[in-house]
Amino acid sequence: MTSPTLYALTGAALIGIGFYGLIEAQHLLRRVITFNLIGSGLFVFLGAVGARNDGFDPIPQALIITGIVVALSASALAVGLVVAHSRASGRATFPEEDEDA
Amino acid sequence: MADFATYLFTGVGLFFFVAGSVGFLRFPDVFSRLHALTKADNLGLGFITLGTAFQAEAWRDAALLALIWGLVLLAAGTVSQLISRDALRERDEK
Amino acid sequence: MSALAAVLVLPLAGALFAVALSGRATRIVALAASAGTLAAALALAASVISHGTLRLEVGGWAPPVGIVLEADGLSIAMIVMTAFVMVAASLSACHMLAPEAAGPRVAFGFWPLMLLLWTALNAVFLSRDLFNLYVGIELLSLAAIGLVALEGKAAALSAAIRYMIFALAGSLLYLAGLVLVYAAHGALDIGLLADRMPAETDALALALMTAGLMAKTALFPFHVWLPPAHGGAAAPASAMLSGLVPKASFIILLRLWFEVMPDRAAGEALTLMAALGIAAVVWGSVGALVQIRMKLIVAYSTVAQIGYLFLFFPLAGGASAEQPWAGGAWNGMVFFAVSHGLAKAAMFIAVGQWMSVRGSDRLDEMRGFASAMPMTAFAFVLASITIVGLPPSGGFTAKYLIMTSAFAAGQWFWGLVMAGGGLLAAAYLYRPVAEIFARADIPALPVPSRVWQVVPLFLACAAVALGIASSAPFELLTMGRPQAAEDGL
Amino acid sequence: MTLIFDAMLCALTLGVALATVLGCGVFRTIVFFVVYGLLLSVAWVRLDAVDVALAEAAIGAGLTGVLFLAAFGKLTRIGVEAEPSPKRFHLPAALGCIGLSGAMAWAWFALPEPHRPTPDLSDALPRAGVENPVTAVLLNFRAWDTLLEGTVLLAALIGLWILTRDEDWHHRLGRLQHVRSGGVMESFGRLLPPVGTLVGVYLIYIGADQPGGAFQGGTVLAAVGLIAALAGLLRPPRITECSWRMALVAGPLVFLGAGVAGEVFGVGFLTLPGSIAEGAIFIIEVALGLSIAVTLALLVIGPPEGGDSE
Repeated sequence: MTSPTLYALTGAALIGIGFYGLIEAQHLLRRVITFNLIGSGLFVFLGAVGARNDGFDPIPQALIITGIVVALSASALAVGLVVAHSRASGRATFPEEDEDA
Repeated sequence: MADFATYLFTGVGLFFFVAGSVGFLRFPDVFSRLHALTKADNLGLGFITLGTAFQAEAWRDAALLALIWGLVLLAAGTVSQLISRDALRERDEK
Repeated sequence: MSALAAVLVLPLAGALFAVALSGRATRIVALAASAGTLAAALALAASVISHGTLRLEVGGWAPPVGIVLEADGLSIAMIVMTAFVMVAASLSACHMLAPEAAGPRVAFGFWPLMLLLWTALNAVFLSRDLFNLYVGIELLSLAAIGLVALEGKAAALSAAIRYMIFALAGSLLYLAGLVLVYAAHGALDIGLLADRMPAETDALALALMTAGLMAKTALFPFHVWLPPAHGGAAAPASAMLSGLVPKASFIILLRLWFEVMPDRAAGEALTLMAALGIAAVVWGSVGALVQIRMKLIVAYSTVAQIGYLFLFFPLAGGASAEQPWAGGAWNGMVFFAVSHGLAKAAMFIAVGQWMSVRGSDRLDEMRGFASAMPMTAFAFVLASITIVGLPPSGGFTAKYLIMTSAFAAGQWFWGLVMAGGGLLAAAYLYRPVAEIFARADIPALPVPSRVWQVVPLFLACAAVALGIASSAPFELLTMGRPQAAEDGL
Repeated sequence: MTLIFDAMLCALTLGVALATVLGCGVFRTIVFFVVYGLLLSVAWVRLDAVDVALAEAAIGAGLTGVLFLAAFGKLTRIGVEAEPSPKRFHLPAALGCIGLSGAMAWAWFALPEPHRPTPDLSDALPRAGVENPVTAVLLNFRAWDTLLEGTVLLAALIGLWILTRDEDWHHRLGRLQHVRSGGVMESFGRLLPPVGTLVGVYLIYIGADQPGGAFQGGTVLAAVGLIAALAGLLRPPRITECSWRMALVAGPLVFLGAGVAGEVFGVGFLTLPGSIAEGAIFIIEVALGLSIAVTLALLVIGPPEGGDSE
């Protein structure tokens, strides 16, 4: 086993852990956090892909940096939505039964 | 020689980290835990920084390490102060 | 500046200036950017028609180093449709979301979000790089979520959260597939990937990306977020969200299946997608039948119409030899997407105009609509004709093409679904149209001037005109059409 | 030896990730998430991706963590009920997720051998105008991605501002902080900004040749701004103030301007000819770094919330 393999497997496991958290989570803030877990798991996998070759491949690194910034943007908007929604409705859990509200 | 110094100082630093962590886990209340964390861990970090500095190729790198240690000290001091103030207020309110 | 760069630069520059400026200046800049982008879109279409597919290597770097943008028939059709809908939405926002009526928050936020949405749409339609497409749809989702939340009420906020969760989960699945593609082939460019050495992981990558894009397109069973989000937003925003946004992820899906990995298209997968499409048609139509609010009826109709788009997958290239035009199903699908975009936007704007007058979009409050605002009401009816698929509308041409391919290929089942879906659409649109034309004694209302009423009418007429004058668009669609669309998957 | 270190790091990361997902209480989840981000940035160094490690530590762990903590504080102030506690183990979900992880793991071993062809950048890099290949990819080869990425940040900020209640629209962003004058926080806020600004500017400046760049440096500057605001030295702006909004769009505008200039001078959209690439990238990076700093800081501060002292 080489270290890129180790990190790739870690990344794969993180994706599963994150999706489990996403399904399980009731608190909306926790859901936003699990999105970040899944995203970073994917990035670790991609990073391992970049480290797999002997030559230095900067493209995955650039993609990951872009991805991290995009993830932060999405998290910031999501967190803002959660706070605004909680203020309007008084709860921070997922609204299940207001389809037509 | 430099390698030996690195091993020595890093080892001492690790010892302080272990001591700090034990204190964090064993001490009874917020204040003593903070005490263990800030004192022992900052000292430990200092030793590790010192040990790493022996591996530095230029004075500039060693100076950067020292700067990092200083910043950590500053942050740790401020944060522990804030935490203990908050804890004190909570205790008084009870 | 070349038209290809201009359709990206103009809306983006407009958005940036709209953020920096304030008050009237914002609106003037935004409208100028809209007009400019419309002109650029038409110029781009003209130059593609005369010169064929246009290609731009951004920064002068050829792939795999750089990113390629390409304008083919499909992207031109989408870009021109987007330009029409966007201009109509921004014109109707001028009076529906004016600062006096909607407050400074909405008046400030709408313009940058709208222009960013436009930038993202054009970027997605043109891009040939899988990661660039990812950044594009993220920008699209964030701008779209902002437009949903613009309404500001608790219901709109919870709709926005629901939308966000689906959109983010979809993006992550797409990203997972993209990572596998890069891992296996070391390239992200669609053109390079088309010539790749097939790898074992391709099927998994395609499945992950398809699932993610389905969630973003709101295909059944990932549709639950769509009706509250589209039905709850302000009308000009709904027009963009319903008419345009689902098309972007659908276009990526087309590029994946027809250009990147046509070799991986298993018959079962195609049938599964079409089956989900049928479920969406049924579910959306029934949903539209039971709603009592106009905007929700129109939003559920979008769920059903997205279903049709997926029926096309098993039909692609069906018996192309007997077709008057090669790749009939492909052309029909693009026609369908375009005419749905125009008609759906017209419907939302028409309902929104009545709502801003009457204060409600409940079905029983629709009475008197036709006598108060005849042009707007007529626009709604024309748009309904396209959605149902009656001749001579664009919707009819689209369904005719797809059904002919289905029967020619002996896959008559899908054709029957199309016909049945048309009946369902007629059923759920009958009630609103009947209410709109019902006589009612309502007090005289401050109706917006006829100039504004022309806006939805123009869109609806464009959707119908697509069916009457369909030969020029047909030629356009043959530009750069993937081989797989003619041969079938 | 290093493999053992990697294995320990991976195990620790996975353990903390599990604790993030399964732990009770949102506050704990956030703390675990920050720890997780820090562990990941060590992993990035091990994967020979120092640029990413910097970005992960600054953005992934640091700023995202602050964002969550700030949101948690706001939720507590609003007084939403605590998280509903029943946490049953959900077997079908768990099996599905294990399947997903398994599929990704299988894919890793099923990747084509011999190793995939790495895109050959050796021809392009000497013409990129910068030494650091990651910066070359970000600001030259894939500049269109990066321009869109800056736009994504802006879209998130506009979307966040949209969430303001109408009555708060003219207030200052965020909620007013009260710090004891002469207290520890205030002196920290006075001590740190000079050093922090230096570090941020250095990171932006060095990005052309070594790990660093507009995103990492911008994040450090944003953090400096946030600490100064926490210490009461800087007051958050209002949305209606034009000058701040100019700062937000300056970076993307300069970037876009460079792209259009290429088009006007006939070399093509977003093309930076080799002779001027170095200078152009430097200017773009500085402008972008400043805009990113302002945008990130305002993203964390959040929309205006009224506040009593206005």
